[in-house]
Amino acid sequence: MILILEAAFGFIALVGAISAALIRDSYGKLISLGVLVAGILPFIVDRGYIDVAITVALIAPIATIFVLMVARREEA
Amino acid sequence: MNAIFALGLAILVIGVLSVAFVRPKTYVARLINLEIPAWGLLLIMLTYDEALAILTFVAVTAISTFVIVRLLSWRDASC
Amino acid sequence: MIALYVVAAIAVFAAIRVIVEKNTGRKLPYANVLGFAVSGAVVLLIDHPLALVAAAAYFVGSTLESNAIASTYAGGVKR
Amino acid sequence: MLDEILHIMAAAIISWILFVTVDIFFKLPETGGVSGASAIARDIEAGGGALSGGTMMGNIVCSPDASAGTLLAACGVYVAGIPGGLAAAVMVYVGNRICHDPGYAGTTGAVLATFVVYAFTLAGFAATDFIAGMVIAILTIQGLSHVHASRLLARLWRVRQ
Repeated sequence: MILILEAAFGFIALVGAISAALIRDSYGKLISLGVLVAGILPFIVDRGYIDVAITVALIAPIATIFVLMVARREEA
Repeated sequence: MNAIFALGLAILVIGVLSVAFVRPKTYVARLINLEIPAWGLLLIMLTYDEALAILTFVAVTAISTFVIVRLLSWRDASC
Repeated sequence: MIALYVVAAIAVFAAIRVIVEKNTGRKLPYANVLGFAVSGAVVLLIDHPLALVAAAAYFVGSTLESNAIASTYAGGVKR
Repeated sequence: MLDEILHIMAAAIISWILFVTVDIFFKLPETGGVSGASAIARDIEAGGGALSGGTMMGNIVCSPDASAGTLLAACGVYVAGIPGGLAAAVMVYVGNRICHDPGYAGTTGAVLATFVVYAFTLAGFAATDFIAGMVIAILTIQGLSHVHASRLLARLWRVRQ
């Protein structure tokens, strides 16, 4: 990949990781986790593993929904 | 050093530190922070060209999240 | 080639706006812009028929995630 | 270089008109399809926007609409011509069904956008211009300013009524 694009998507992934670590609200944490996945998906595609990219794109929301099952109970 | 490898190491270190020193000391925050080093480790595994290993790792991460969620729901409202 | 730079710049802008915004309900449209930009970048990076499937899978997945977060957030507020 | 930038701007305007027309034609600003869409609309209204425009933005967030159909149809035409665009329409329909939505707006938008993008491909545009243009168009709706965007959408919705 071109260096500028690598820097851009790496910046997105790093920002997602840091904010997911620092934000205290649990919905904000989950949205930041989505930003982290959005940052690392272009790297997977650029290596040529499109099947891995499809699997990651389908499994990441399922893990989020599993976590939401606990977050809903905590909110109530 | 490869850029993907360096990025994966950085995310792994951030995730491990955030799990160790979790800010609101609840189980949910710790569980969400536990997802961060998993993605960092996936990025490191991407450097070594093993597609099947990455697929297995992603699936096992999701299943272990589900297992931990069930485990948390057994303890009642204490979390 | 310039289309890829435009899409990457919009992705960076949307990521910064997601992090800076405080309210959960107003965070989700920015996350939607990020999903559009990344699924466009996936297709622009690799010109292969499976890349279309990957972009559609990522887009539907991110939409489903936003949908689940928004409906849980609505239920939590109403209660 | 400059030519390509002008093409991207023109594609952004064309796809903006296309997906806003289809979305307003299918009455998206009327009700929130799922409960999350109304929550987003309430938050946007609390931030100073208009309610019906906020409902349409919430519907775009919560299920793949004509905007997603336009983007994926442009991707499909770039990858595989007209069959790619129709395959993208099928995928948008499946995504709509996953998200508990009827799926008329997304499928119609995808099929319409396939032919529009293909026609402009014959006229000298590249399909990549439409991908970047659609991302710019969704940025102007959802990304720049929620207050002004929702007021603009509410004014368009009042015109349709």
